Amino acid sequence: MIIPHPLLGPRDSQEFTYLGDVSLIDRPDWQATGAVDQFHDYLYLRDNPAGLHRELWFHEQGDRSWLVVTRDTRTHEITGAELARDVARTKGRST
Amino acid sequence: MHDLAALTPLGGATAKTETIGAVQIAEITDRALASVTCRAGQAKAFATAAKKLFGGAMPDPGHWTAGDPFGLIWTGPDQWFAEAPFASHEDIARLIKAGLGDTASVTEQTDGWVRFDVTGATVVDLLERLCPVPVRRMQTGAATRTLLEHMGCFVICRTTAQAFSLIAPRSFAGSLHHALSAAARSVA
Amino acid sequence: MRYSGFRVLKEALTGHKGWKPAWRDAAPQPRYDIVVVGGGGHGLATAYYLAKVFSKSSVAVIEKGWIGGGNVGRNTTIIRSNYLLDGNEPFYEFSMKLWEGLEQDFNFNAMVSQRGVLNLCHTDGQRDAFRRRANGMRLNGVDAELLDADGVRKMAPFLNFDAARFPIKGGLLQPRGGTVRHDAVAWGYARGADSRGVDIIQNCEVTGFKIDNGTCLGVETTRGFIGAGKVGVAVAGSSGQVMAKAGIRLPIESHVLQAFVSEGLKPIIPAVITYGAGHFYVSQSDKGGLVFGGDIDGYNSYAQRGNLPVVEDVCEGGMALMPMIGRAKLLRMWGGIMDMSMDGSPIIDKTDIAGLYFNGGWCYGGFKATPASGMCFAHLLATDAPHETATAYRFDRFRKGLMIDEKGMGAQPNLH
Amino acid sequence: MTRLSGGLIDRSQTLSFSFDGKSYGGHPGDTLASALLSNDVRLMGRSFKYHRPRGPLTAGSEEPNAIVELRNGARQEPNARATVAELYDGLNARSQNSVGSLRFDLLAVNDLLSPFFAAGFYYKTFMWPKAFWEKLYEPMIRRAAGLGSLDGQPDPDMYDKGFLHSDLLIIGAGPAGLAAALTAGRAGADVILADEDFLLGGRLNSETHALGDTSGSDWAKAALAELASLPNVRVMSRTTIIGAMDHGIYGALERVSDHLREPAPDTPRQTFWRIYTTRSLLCAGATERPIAFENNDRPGIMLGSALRSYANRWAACAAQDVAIFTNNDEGHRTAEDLLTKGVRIAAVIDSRADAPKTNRYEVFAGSVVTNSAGRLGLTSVSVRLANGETRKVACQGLGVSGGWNPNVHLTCHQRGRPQWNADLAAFVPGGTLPPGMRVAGAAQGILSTAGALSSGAAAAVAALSDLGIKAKAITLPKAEDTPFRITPLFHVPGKGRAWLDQQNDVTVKDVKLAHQEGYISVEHLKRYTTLGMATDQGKTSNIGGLAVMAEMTGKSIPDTGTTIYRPPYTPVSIAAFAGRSAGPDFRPTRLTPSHHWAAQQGAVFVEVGMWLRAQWFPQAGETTWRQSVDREVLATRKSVGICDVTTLGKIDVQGTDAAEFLNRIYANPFGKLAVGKVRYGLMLREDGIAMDDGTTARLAEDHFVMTTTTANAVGVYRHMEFCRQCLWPDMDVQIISTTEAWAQYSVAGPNARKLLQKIVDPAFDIGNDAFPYMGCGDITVCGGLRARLFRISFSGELAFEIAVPTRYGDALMRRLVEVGQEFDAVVYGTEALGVMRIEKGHAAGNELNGTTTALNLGMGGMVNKKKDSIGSTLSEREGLNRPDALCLVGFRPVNHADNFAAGSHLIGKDDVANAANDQGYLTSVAYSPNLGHTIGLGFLKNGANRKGETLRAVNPVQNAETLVEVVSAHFIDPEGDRLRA
Repeated sequence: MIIPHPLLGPRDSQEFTYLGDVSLIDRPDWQATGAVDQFHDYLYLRDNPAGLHRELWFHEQGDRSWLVVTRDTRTHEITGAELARDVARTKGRST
Repeated sequence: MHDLAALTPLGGATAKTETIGAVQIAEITDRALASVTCRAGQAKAFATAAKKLFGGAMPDPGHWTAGDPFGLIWTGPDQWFAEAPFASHEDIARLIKAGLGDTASVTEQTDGWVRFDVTGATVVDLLERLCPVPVRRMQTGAATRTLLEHMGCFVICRTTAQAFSLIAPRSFAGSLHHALSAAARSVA
Repeated sequence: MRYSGFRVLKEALTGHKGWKPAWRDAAPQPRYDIVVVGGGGHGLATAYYLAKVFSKSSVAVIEKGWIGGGNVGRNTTIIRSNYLLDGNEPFYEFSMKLWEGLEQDFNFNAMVSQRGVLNLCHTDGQRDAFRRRANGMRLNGVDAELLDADGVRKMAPFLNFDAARFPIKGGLLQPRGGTVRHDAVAWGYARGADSRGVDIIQNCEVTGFKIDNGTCLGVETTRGFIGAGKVGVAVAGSSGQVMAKAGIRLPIESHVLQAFVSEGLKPIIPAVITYGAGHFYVSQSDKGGLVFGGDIDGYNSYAQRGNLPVVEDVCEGGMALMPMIGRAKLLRMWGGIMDMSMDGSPIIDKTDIAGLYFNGGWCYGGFKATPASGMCFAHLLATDAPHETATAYRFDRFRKGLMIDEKGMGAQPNLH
Repeated sequence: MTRLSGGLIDRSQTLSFSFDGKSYGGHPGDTLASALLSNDVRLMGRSFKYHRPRGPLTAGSEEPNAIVELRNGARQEPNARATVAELYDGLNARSQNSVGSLRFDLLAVNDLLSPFFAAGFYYKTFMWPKAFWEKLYEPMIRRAAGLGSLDGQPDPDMYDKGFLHSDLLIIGAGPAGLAAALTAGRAGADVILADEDFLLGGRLNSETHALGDTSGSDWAKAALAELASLPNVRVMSRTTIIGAMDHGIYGALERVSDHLREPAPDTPRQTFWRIYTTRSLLCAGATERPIAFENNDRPGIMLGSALRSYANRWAACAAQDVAIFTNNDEGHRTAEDLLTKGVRIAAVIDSRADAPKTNRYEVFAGSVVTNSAGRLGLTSVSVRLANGETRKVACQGLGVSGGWNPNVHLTCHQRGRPQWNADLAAFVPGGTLPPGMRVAGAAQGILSTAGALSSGAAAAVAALSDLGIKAKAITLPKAEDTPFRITPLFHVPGKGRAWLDQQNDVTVKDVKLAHQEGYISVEHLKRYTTLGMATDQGKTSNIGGLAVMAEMTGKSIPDTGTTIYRPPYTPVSIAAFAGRSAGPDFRPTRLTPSHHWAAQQGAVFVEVGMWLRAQWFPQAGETTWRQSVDREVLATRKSVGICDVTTLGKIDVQGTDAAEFLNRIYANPFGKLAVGKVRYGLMLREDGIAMDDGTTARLAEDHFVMTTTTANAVGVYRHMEFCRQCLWPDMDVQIISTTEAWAQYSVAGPNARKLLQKIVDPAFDIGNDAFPYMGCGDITVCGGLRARLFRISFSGELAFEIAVPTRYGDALMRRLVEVGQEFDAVVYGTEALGVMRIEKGHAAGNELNGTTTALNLGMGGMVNKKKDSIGSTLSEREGLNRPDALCLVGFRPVNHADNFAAGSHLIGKDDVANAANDQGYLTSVAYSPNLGHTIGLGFLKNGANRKGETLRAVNPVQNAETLVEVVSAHFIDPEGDRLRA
């Protein structure tokens, strides 16, 4: 596969390490009530869609960026890639 | 002055150079290296300080720039490697940190890496057998890290289709050299 | 109609006119006591045991395509019960015992071949881990042997002992492990279930579940509504999709696992052999092909196909371990969709919806588990209690911190 | 000699080769098959099940019958297709799968017993007695099955890999591909033109049509000459595009040296290319298909197109008298070509009532071939004429033309489904093609030469316009443009066996039986009968099988099903996929700074991940590893020892939020760690399981250096980047690995300080007050070399780790050894390191096994609950906090003379050894030369409260069992006085 790196253009996916669903960015608040249940759902449950999937790839053999790639799990077609750090900010994770 | 003798990444007292067919593979040991990372919220101050210290703007993603004494290589978002002559800049990290202050985090990298300069008529044929980046299309000034025979490795185009630098973690020196020379023989 | 050597002889002499369809192509009835969703190995085995062991007379298997078209026909045919953890080992040994009597039981030659499974180790740490595993197997009454390098050399002299990047230090051998003709397992269970009255309904895809205040009353399908007392879902690879129709999220990701077969060769590899320093395992089919595989591609996929990096990685492992196979040619490659669970172990459990039961999350373990999975799922469906060897395969083990993590990789499915 | 006139072979040279021990002559340009045919050899192999005599059916890579073993010894290649094996001087080939000789194959008895070997017979028998399967039936079946054999020696050849990038990849260099390449090449695009053949031109080299005023092959030659002159075009012959993978990546196998006796020195046998292309154009042509009839598999019976190829390209013919059996006009083209070459045409049997008439040869219109005769080769065929009577036609060759199947294979590699074209009676590309792919020429179902040329040029223009490159179609020569007429006929009804899959011996009867038994879907049909599963991947058999099944079900062929194809297009040697990463080069090797020195000392090395580390240093007189390791341990604890610990991961952590960042990724707090101090840190995964541990030193308020275990260095760094970029994107923290920048050595033992004082420059006080336990700082050594000193200890001794720039690591090691002589300093390896950490009770890889919590490790108290940290919350789950949770404790043999092994399980003294009574297991075991007995670490249920208890360490797999006592994990210096000395 080829990952369209937002800074470096098309790159062989072999340069990357895959993690999984972008929801892994949404780490719950440790002080929230029912935090254990929230962490359980966060860490263990997946939508696992057959279709568009936003997922985390690490450019381990490249520039060490974490990317959020949008890919169709039925065809492997990739329709977008963003820096995960920017996605995290839009998800309100700025400290 | 201390009295310890240095060893090259390949384990020799002096840098190794060999010619196979139309390519020359040279172990380069006379460059000092440090990583420079712009700190959070310091972009402006860093740019100013860096321009003053390095005499130019930091290179864009996928590129490197030559300079005297500092060459700069983009290595990641907000992160670069700075290279300079080892003889004059053995303590490169301190020198750069002094110039950039709190606008950047600086880490000595000189001995973390092995560098081979590969030059000659068939250098592209050689690299085409080793790494997935489009070396044939790389122009002078291009620099990127990729995977080469299971080794993470910077591929730096010094002269289009003529001269490349390969920089990999130092402990891989022997295996990287083996890969380069084997590929060189295969395209010779 | 019973299969036997005599029958083959008789039919041969009478132009094979007497053979009947191995199973009926049944049409759906309005209602069954138990509907098993998924005509793969696990679903068919479940139906077979429901009929045979639990005497259920009103059972249907519904399959969106043709039976046996999923992972039961897309795997590398290995059976073994060399597991480390107590949550797994008794279950897989139960499965192994069922394999050992399976062909006579369902009167179909699935070519169960107990030629041995040899896992190689290449470091002292691996050897210690194998010793722990082997002893765990023994304590569970399972056969296991620890081989040193010479023992491995005796068994497989063609391995790379002399010029290896990672030297072979020994191996864990399970003599009773081996291979099975995978398609025959689906066909044998289908034929056995059919002959005991189970309706096998092909080309019948589930489009939804009829759920009435927390109780499942049946399934909506492309061939109409089918009422059911109980619905058991065993649709490896599609688990997430099917259960989503019941509003259930699973601790599962779907990943593609590639497998490969070479051109036919005269016998050269005796047992199943797995490399401990790379991703490569291999056995030789009775037809002569080297059947081999390695790691999953590592990204979520429903595409039933993979990419070159894994093909190359697997062949690199092969050439590191047994460079004699270099000139054998890879003939076919294919991909199967694995339910990769969050701890690498499966789930056989009730759901929060009454009357809806789930069987999935088999990761790579699905084929070898087929008989026990069928028996245990049948047990759960028939008695509402888990089979004694499957008590740990619960949904809530993650919430409770009772993971069954053989590889110790944690909640990252593509590492199991 | 049946060598005809003309052909594209070089008659000026004769190449000698041997087949089954007999030597023959051929010419450059020949394939093994064409050379054998020109030597009147038609019998080249035996079929898989019935061991029927077989000769070539085709002249290409779709060949099911003529497969042989090529070369001898370690280079022996099984299942090589004689039809594509390029002839070279000294080629040595042998037939396969016969017992006895090829002519008198003992297993041919199977053919007589064929009624018993119907499809799937083995599923119905061989079940009794149960034990006989492995002992009798299976070995019997395995011996009979299989085709060629491997020699069993390592493949001696070398294989390359490579990566190419193009705008347009053109697959196939026939008329369509060449027209496309010229069009795109002249437009200046980066073009790769690949073809599996060694002579490019495709059917242009096998047909007699003229292109303009030249022959097809001359036109192809001229086109290739121009392409070779274009710098932006790469022409790759002997290169098969084997697969269309995701996002425009294609796999290509280049057979660099297979046409040579053996590869030249340092050059590969084959190169496997990964081609990245924005557009691709499939011009792979079409494959002719046979018509099944009784005994249609005899040597001499070939595809009509193959007869033409052999005659026109290779000047070879299977026979003097040839008959033709066709359902379309191609058969007549074959007859004409052979006539011109002086071959006698016995008859053309055309199944169509409206067959073309001619007086140049006899035509039986509306007739079919019903049977054939000839034991080892065709002697005659039986023909049922239109009027119903049967006639015998004597012939040694029969050319069968059943129509063309476009080579749609690559269009299916991403699961696109071909569509039925009634005019061609064949499947053509359809559904969704791989992104960026177009199809032209015969592969698209355009069967005329003119159509191929124009569709190729047009497709190239269209592909380039996608990329914004303006291209103009080349001006095309005038070429053959006859419409294709066919009346479908897939098999001639009859009583006997009519072959569909010739290699796997699948007949029309087998398909009918599969239908009768309910194996109706294509997938069931293939799997039950093995139709299309042979080395030719069903290229000549799949459609025939489908057609028969369609008859049975009364459905149309497309309604009965399609088969989609998977990579590889043709089989690929496993070695080619591996490239150079084989044998000792499987993975790169990482060397430590002291490696060269250690090698000089005769150290024994051990693989640790990709690293090679010194395991121990044998000295003169030591005969066992234990002697060396015991010496290293004792000397270290007695005086001082040195160990290269460079492989531990080192991560530089900087930034104003660095301390807070560490607080969040470590379970224990780091905020208050003073500058110049080091702290042990335990890192958890989010699920509360221990991920890694190590020490982290604070070099400045905003600067830390962290160490990780060797094994987890990469994973921990990845995890930290995830936390930094994805969880807390605006923290001011920067990290970078610095593992290899520093050579780091542990100096441990009562005299560690004394030894170091010999090299540390006087300006630096490393006394206990100035440099206490867990202190760190920048120093200089040996007269001014920059160094870092950490007072940390893995061994439990007074110990330091000293780091210098890696290039000086070798010299520093030599210096330490030199100045250490006065203290009898030793250098120790990983074994001694392991012994000492077990003596001290430190957890390592065997304990951090991915399933253990802080609680299990006896560090539950370290998980600080006053702050957020990865893994803290989920570590609270009940299952991870059971009262009987496993706990790391120490073990020693009750009888000190006894031994036990890691991996033993723990069973109550009087309990039966079974899973139910399993109390835990031993993780790390070593002989302690200091204590004089074996010691071990292990996990024991509720272990913390069971000190002093006696248990059995059982090791049934090695028939061993030892009484052990539960003790503290800290066997040596539990109070830690030595550390602080």
